[in-house]
Amino acid sequence: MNDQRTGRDVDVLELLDLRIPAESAGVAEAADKVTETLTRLSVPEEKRLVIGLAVQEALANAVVHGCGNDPSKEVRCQVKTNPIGLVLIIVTDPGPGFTSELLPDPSQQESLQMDHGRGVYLIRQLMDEVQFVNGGNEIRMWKY
Amino acid sequence: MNDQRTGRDVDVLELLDLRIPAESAGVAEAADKVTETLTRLSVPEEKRLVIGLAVQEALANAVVHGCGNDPSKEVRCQVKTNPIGLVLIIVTDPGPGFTSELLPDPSQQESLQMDHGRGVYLIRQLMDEVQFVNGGNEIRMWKY
Amino acid sequence: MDINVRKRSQIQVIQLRGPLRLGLAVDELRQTLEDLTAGGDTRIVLNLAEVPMVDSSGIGLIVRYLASTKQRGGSVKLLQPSKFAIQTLRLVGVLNLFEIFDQEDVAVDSFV
Amino acid sequence: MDINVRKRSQIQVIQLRGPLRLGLAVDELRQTLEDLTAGGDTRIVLNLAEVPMVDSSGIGLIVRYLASTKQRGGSVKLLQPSKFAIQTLRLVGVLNLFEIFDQEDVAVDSFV
Ligand SMILES: Nc1ncnc2c1ncn2[C@@H]1O[C@H](COP(=O)(O)OP(=O)(O)O)[C@@H](O)[C@H]1O
Ligand SMILES: Nc1ncnc2c1ncn2[C@@H]1O[C@H](COP(=O)(O)OP(=O)(O)O)[C@@H](O)[C@H]1O
Repeated sequence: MNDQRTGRDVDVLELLDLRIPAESAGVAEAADKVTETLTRLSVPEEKRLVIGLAVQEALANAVVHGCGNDPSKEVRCQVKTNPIGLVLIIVTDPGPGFTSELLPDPSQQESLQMDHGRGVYLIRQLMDEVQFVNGGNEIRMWKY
Repeated sequence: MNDQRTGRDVDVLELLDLRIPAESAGVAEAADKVTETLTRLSVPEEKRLVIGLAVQEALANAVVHGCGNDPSKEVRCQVKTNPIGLVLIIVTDPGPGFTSELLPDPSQQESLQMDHGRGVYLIRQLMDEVQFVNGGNEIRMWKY
Repeated sequence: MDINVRKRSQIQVIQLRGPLRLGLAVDELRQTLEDLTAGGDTRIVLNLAEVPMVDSSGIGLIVRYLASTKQRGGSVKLLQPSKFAIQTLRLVGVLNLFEIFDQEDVAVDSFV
Repeated sequence: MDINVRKRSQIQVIQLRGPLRLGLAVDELRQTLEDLTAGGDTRIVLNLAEVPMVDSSGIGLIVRYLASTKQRGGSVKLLQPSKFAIQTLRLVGVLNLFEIFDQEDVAVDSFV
């Protein structure tokens, strides 16, 4: 895993590589699997909760926006770690992508009562590093 | 009303100027008001249905994407006509707008089973001319 | 939106009355479809005879349950959609995904 | 998602159990809130004691009904949200929109 932040190449352990049908039940299931895996690795509860929610959000976006909830489409979720406990999550969908820089800031006063538009913002708050690649249909996010 | 297509300036009759709270009940109500108004003007049923659905879609987008379903926000819907029966609808929301040119085509084979993403496309199919102005938070649409 | 559900020889027939559009109408139909499919019913006839219009959120909902019921060996079939509903489905390119019927008996029997 | 609704002196207390997130959980809570508010109940206490996490669609739902109940003289108040739920609400900037309580009695009484 090439840690973009520190520039080191580090040993990688592949923890999970899931492919789920694009429906919300699959999202919840996959997010739970990620959390369980982190539990087995004795990742502390707080970090687990944070990563679990970020995965939930990323998968939800992949399923809803990337696949339009079409269960015949597939979303991929990879979880990797390295010996020093860094966790990398990659979520990929077959959709059109989007330009994450253009999203409005949901924490602005006039947006606080909106009923959506918080997912990407929340992911950025929860994780230590977030990148959108391939025009936005792949998200890579790191928790140190 | 400056008809952008033909370049003529024509006499304008303001039929409606509604401001609705950003919630789905308001959308349905306003769309029905537009249809009723067109009925009173003896607009033929098919044209009424087409315009009514386009208004429904434009208002829905304004409420959902422009206002995030926050009922304290307001959406404006204007209906104008001229002596030769052209109908112009303007829907304005206070939101961030969007780039309509970047939307994926929902009629592509691989998108047919998506559960959203058809509103703008449908409006373009239903109406004779559609413009997004002010960065996308105002839509102007004509039916000849 | 008025929603009426009847079971006829293992097929669920859902009768709608009113515009199928964003808000209560789509929410209620979503809940009905969710309840039926959660209970194992995936063979569904949707009677649209009294539905004057279907908006894009209604189309999205029907298409979504068409996909998920088909994955489980069922389907969502349309009964007596209005001319305008058919035109709308055609305009967005999904008309051909559906089987469409004029008569309830024929729609129900088509599942066997 | 387990949803339990009780009425206590004109206040609806909704008890949730399980993650509040996209899919069934959010759909069911939306339906519950829709039914309550359609029936005129706009004073709502949401017991989150057994909700380990709330995702952005859950937040969107609660915030939406906070806005619509407030417009009608009511509110949605939160009872015993977990530390992580509070952290999540804070991260997206909506924590301050809500009144938060530790005890059901106090939450219910706060409406009078
Ligand atoms: N995987 C994705 N593919 C395409 N578009 C996406 C994706 N993820 C997010 N988006 C776009 O970014 C917007 C904001 O996403 P988000 O912050 O998660 O809020 P929400 O999903 O509630 O709208 C979405 O409405 C969508 O337009
Ligand atoms: N008034 C608007 N303000 C902001 N964004 C909008 C607006 N109308 C449409 N959009 C954007 O364009 C996308 C496509 O809209 P549409 O074709 O109506 O499909 P849907 O609303 O089902 O997603 C929306 O998901 C949203 O990102």
